[in-house]
Amino acid sequence: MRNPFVMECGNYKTKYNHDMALFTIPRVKMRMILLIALFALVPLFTSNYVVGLATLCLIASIGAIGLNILTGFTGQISIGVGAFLGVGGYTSAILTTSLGLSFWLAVPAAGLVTAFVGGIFGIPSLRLKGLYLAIATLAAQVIILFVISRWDGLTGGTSGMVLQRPSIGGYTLMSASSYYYLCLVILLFTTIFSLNLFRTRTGRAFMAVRDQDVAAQIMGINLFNYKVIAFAISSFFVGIAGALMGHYTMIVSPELYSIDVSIQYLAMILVGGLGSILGAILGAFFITLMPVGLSYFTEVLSVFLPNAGHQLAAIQEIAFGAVIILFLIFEPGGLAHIWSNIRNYFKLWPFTY
Amino acid sequence: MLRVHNLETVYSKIIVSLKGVSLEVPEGKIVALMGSNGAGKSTTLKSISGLLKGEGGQIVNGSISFNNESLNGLTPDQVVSKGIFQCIEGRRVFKHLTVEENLLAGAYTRKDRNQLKPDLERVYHYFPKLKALKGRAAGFLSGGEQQMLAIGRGIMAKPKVLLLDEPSLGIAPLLVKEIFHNIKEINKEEGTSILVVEQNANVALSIADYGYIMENGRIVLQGKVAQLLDNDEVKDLYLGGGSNGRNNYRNTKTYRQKKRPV
Amino acid sequence: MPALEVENVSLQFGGVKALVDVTYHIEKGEIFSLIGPNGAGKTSMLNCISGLYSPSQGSIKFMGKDIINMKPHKRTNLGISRAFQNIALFSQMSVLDNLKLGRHTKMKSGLLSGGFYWGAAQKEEVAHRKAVEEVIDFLELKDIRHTPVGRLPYGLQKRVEVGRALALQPELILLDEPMAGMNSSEKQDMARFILDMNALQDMTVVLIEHDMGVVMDLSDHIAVLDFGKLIGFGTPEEIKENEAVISAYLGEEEDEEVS
Amino acid sequence: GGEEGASSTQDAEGEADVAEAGDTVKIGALYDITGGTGDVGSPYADGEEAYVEWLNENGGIDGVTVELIGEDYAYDISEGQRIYQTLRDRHEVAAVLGWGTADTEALRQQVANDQLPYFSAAYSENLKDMDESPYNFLTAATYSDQGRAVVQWIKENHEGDGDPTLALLYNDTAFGRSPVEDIKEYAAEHGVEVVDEQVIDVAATEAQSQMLNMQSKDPDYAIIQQTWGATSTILREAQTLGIDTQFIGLNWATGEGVIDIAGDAAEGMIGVVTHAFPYEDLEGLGEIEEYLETQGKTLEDIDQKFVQGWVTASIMAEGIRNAPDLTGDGIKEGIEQISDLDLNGLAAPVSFSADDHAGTKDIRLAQVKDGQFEIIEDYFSHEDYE
Amino acid sequence: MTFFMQMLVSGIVVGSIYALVALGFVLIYKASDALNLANGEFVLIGAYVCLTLITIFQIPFLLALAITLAVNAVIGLGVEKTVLRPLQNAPVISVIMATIGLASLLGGIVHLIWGHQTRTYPQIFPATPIRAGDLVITPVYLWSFVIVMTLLLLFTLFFKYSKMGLAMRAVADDQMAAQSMGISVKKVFAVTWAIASIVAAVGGVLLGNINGVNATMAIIGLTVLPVVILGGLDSIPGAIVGGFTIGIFQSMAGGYLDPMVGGGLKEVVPFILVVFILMLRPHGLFGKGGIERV
Ligand SMILES: Nc1ncnc2c1ncn2[C@@H]1O[C@H](COP(=O)(O)OP(=O)(O)OP(=O)(O)O)[C@@H](O)[C@H]1O
Ligand SMILES: Nc1ncnc2c1ncn2[C@@H]1O[C@H](COP(=O)(O)OP(=O)(O)OP(=O)(O)O)[C@@H](O)[C@H]1O
Ligand SMILES: [Mg+2]
Ligand SMILES: [Mg+2]
Repeated sequence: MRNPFVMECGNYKTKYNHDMALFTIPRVKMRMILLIALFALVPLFTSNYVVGLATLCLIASIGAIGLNILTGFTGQISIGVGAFLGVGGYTSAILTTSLGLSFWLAVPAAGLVTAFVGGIFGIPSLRLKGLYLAIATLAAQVIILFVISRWDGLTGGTSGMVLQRPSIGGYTLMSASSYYYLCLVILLFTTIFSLNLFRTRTGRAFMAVRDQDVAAQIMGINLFNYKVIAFAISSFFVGIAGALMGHYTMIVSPELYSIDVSIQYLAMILVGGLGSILGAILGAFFITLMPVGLSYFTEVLSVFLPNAGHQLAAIQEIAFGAVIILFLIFEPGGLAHIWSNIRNYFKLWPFTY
Repeated sequence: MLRVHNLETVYSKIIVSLKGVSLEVPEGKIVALMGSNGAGKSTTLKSISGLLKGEGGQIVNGSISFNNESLNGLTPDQVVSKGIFQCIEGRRVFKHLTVEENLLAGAYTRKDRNQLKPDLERVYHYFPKLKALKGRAAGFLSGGEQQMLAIGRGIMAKPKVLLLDEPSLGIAPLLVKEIFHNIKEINKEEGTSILVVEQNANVALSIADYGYIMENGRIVLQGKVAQLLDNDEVKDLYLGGGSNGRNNYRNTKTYRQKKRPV
Repeated sequence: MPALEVENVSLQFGGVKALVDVTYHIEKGEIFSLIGPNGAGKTSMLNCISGLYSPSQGSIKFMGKDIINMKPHKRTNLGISRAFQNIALFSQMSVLDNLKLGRHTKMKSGLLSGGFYWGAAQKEEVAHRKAVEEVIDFLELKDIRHTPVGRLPYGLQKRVEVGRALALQPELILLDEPMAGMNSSEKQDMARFILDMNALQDMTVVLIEHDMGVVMDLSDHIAVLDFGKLIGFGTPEEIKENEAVISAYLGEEEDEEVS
Repeated sequence: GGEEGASSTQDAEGEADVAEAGDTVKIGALYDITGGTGDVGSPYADGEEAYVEWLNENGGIDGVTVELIGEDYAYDISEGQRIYQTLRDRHEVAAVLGWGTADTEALRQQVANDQLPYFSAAYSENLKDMDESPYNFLTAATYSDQGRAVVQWIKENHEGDGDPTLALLYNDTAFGRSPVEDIKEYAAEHGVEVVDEQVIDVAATEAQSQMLNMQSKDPDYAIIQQTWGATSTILREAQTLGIDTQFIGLNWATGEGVIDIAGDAAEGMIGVVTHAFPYEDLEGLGEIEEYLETQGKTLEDIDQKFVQGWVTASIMAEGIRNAPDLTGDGIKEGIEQISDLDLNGLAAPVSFSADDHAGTKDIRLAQVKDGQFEIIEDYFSHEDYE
Repeated sequence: MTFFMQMLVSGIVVGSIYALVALGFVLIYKASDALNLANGEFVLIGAYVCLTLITIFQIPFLLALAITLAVNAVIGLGVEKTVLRPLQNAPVISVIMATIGLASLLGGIVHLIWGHQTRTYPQIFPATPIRAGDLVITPVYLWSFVIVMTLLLLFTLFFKYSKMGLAMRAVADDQMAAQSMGISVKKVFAVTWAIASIVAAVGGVLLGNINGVNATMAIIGLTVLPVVILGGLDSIPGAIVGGFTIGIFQSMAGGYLDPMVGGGLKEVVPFILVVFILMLRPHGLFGKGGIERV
């Protein structure tokens, strides 16, 4: 086998569909397969702790891809992700716990219901732009959560609902690694779907709406339809993420879906890279793992400042803010851009410059 | 005198745009800078006015000086306060400000604030259309009206050197004449030196004292206006006429892109 | 049959009359120019045709069909495309994607088929890529097909705009100052493109341009607007002689020398 | 992978070693220090940590050292989830000291699965449910029981004719709404009429419309289920509007902080006291004072919430002392053996059993007089009247 | 009727605090097209600084207030220089995200310095409510009403007639073009952030006098978002009218609707109202729309 980590420099494509393939070079394809295999092996050589964190990252990645479709690719800033995660979580909870539907049907249904709700809240996007729309999504968040916490009969009100882990033929996916695999597969699907989406007609139309909506209209793009579709498809993935999270923590309650969650997701796609699928995934990992990293860091610090335990919490907060700011200042392209720089560097290596 | 010496610039740290440009704008003169799309004309102006940085570009070599004072590394506002004002490409009027507020913004650095009123009148005199529109948000103006406004801001600034980037862009022929006529007036009346980037070589050369032609980030030709007007290549590529008069647009058979002097 | 019939169109913004009772017809397959002083209402006229503005009165028919109440994207479906005066490209996307967007209405694939990239969607992408490559060839954009358009110089961006409008293979193409900011030789190239598309694809062209050389050389008919009113209509020869047009727009001498 | 199991860690079969001197048992903790409830959360966290430090310094639990691993989750539930995973998988703790209602309820299925006994400062009646939360323990009277006791007290002490009338003031969270239905039901059964309910946000800086609404119903009493900030807002608005309703705060609405913020508007307010004030004359405060001295501090430096944290940790320690082994299950068993644990006056004695995880129903009542809560009713529960 | 009047008055006075905080948002938006989501933290810092000066350093209130405004201005300047200036050419969403980061960072610092306990101001404004017939108003609220009206007047004049005001609007419109006019974007940003922080500090001091100071006070930053949007992001009068409108609606909803739905509408009503208004006026009551010409 040729070394898959060596990059190609010149390669010529003779057919359009080669030029248009997802992974243009066989080695890249190889590398992707290796990467996936690596992820698949994680539970085999790490602890439950790592697998548990990785699961959170995978779920966040699905949601972040969803948000990036709307905000990064279609240019509609949304501060309402939190509530849409909630809609997904609650739908699945209601379907499985109250109606006894199987997890395997409930999760896609959660995606669809969230897509529907997202689509409805996307309707104002026809008239609203930029920050006005952003605040309208914030309004969506507040209103949805209000409804959830008041619709006692359906949602159990403020005390929430309990859910179960899924099972296949009597075997419950209770262990850390089984749920991890489930999330991995769904993330894989999400990734491939969105990569495809943005190299075909609908995805291009989304980006056109983002870059220049007047011109997009003249290209024959029905702004209203596409914006609503963007809200819907984005919410679909967010809803799936919400449902997966619900079954993972085995509970849904209104307080789980605060505006902090929305902000975290925004941070993910910004730190990862707006308008990049890879970026959404990298950002989700980064933002999910950052507090973990920081707490290791503070543990080290506490050796020197033994009595400062409580201060360290504040330091974490400061660090979180600082990291976001530093990213924006020094790497506005996000992690995805760093990644592509590294890749470019190796592509030409050792002939850089 | 404004002097650019051996200027080299890059965008995004890698895209080389100017490859050693030198030019001079003597005091009180009008200098025309011409060249095809992407030649680096705007980049040259932006380097002088300090706006290059905001576009992700930087000067990697060469010097810019005004009356023997170096302008390298100055911020745009410092350059303006030295008396060099650029009317940037693409109009860039302040869309939400009214026409009159746009003009006042042009006079931002001026100290003689009591002179603003008469100068406003002067702009309205040059461009009567603007007077009628003075209370309107500039974003609603037509393309040409915006262009007048952009030049009007330059007049309001009362600079020592005025850098104009394609002032005739999108302007109706009659008005082009008028604008260039006005530019000449300003030059004569106020003694303002002018560096004008222009695609419409005919008009540009009609008022200029000296001309430069740029291609691919380099000055490929320069000279007194009379010399340039005499040059066959210039006639053919920039003045729209071969040695035997004007080309008919209907008759060009081949694409001419590749025929530029490089 | 005329390709476009504009009847008694008027348009107002608050107190501003951008168009006043304008009527003219454009024949199928001709090159038609709209000229007039700045702010005369030329761009507004195109906006009425492409549906971005809705006239306060009048009707606009395309191929005999009344389109006045149609949404802009619907008009594109009928085969009207447009290049803008102020560049309105999708700046973060490559030239290729911009051109593909030009073909949006010609393509079918939707959310699901696109996302799964199933047979039909895949075939479609490839087929349309071919069509787009033809435009790329035609406008000589080969070297930059993968470059994000935001990074291109002004003139090339203008050309990509025209290309995007062209990619639709429209019946009617509206070009708003496609040659602004070009020097003489570049204008000649653009003139060639326009003539070629008109001749090879039998496209009706509506052109707004301030360079009288270009307008007079290329146009079959010319309409002249001033303060929103149609002050002249006819062949280039007729327009050149039209007193009203001369005093409002052309000026006395033909050449552009300034004294 | 993971860490080497100290003797405290569970092993796969559920068989565990018996505790020996020299062992360490790891206890996890979720604090709110910087979050929305940080004002009460941080002294509570201090109290828990202080107790553990004091315990270890005095020989631990029969020689077993307790390692308390606490993190601030800032009242952010998804952060709480992540910290819980860290405590469980990385630190492999044997029990957890938690904090808020929403997060405690959010984790209850997981702790059941992971078999980790869980104490928290949330006294929600939901957690009594042994089917849904078999590993949760309540170390003080539930909010509902607090409310029931208050209803009984009202019933007993109401002067005036007719049935006493009552309003409920709470916020729109799992915590705020937790006792509402139970109190209404209990009041209805016992001849106290609930005439009004008002929702007041935790972070509210004004509550005029709510207080005006309440005023129009003119209740004799109003039960407040809030934290200090909103409680103060309520008291101040009432003072401004000249409302003469007797306010009675449940345990989180009660404490020194209310007086600090509300000033003389707090005068006369009655509060449910689950844990002792440091200025009381109680035997149990001796140990705390002893500990504080080693830190160069006095009882003046702490507040009631510190005591609450201290007591909670001490109950956990008692459970560990009783535990047959140091696994989560072992400790659960140990806690379930606690019977009438005397907390030296710091709180009502607690008892647990395998089918009842509610440690007590007893509360005291105190009233603000001259800027200080003074006990007006010693430990009692609603059952005492029945 | 008294009930109604009292609700109305209550809405107006609460609305004046909203308006004050909303002003901070509008100022920043006018100069940089971005939302400053750290505005709440500026309010918080102002409240703490003044409190510390009064209680720990025993400085009389008015002097302490003056120092607080200065301190906040300096913080605003510092933040502008270190965080916002490098982001001068970044897209709006990045700037917004940066202010979110800033919020977290400043919040952490506040925790480090002042801890988590609620602290209270000594009595500065008279505690006895003013009574007019059956109506009652607390003096602090009355003051905030007076202050907000004064600021409205000042800022309107400033933006309309001063050179700096014009420069700010120009910068918000097109930074590059503004630079080419010789306007120093740096200076404009610096001045804007300084003024916005000062306004926030005033809000903080007033709020602190109402209910003590605690880290959760920063939430006011989020609470007033509907206010800003309702009035229109770029409109000073909009912020004021938005503040009063939301205040009154909240109060009325609290008074008349809450009893019907079981309470809790106060927090939701502003958002519902905002959605309705936006559907009718996509740029709020007084906001200017984007101008798009092709
Ligand atoms: N912001 C930018 N980033 C990257 N490259 C740029 C940028 N601006 C200009 N360039 C490149 O620099 C070169 C010179 O551009 P410049 O705008 O100076 O040309 P010009 O002569 O003014 O052309 P035109 O007549 O089209 O305005 C071009 O190749 C262009 O692609
Ligand atoms: N959306 C709008 N709102 C207000 N006024 C407008 C609007 N669009 C156009 N106008 C006004 O209508 C008039 C005609 O504008 P238009 O853009 O059609 O001119 P034009 O003929 O294209 O001029 P140019 O050659 O300068 O591009 C102008 O006075 C312009 O200010
Ligand atoms: Mg240029
Ligand atoms: Mg036009």
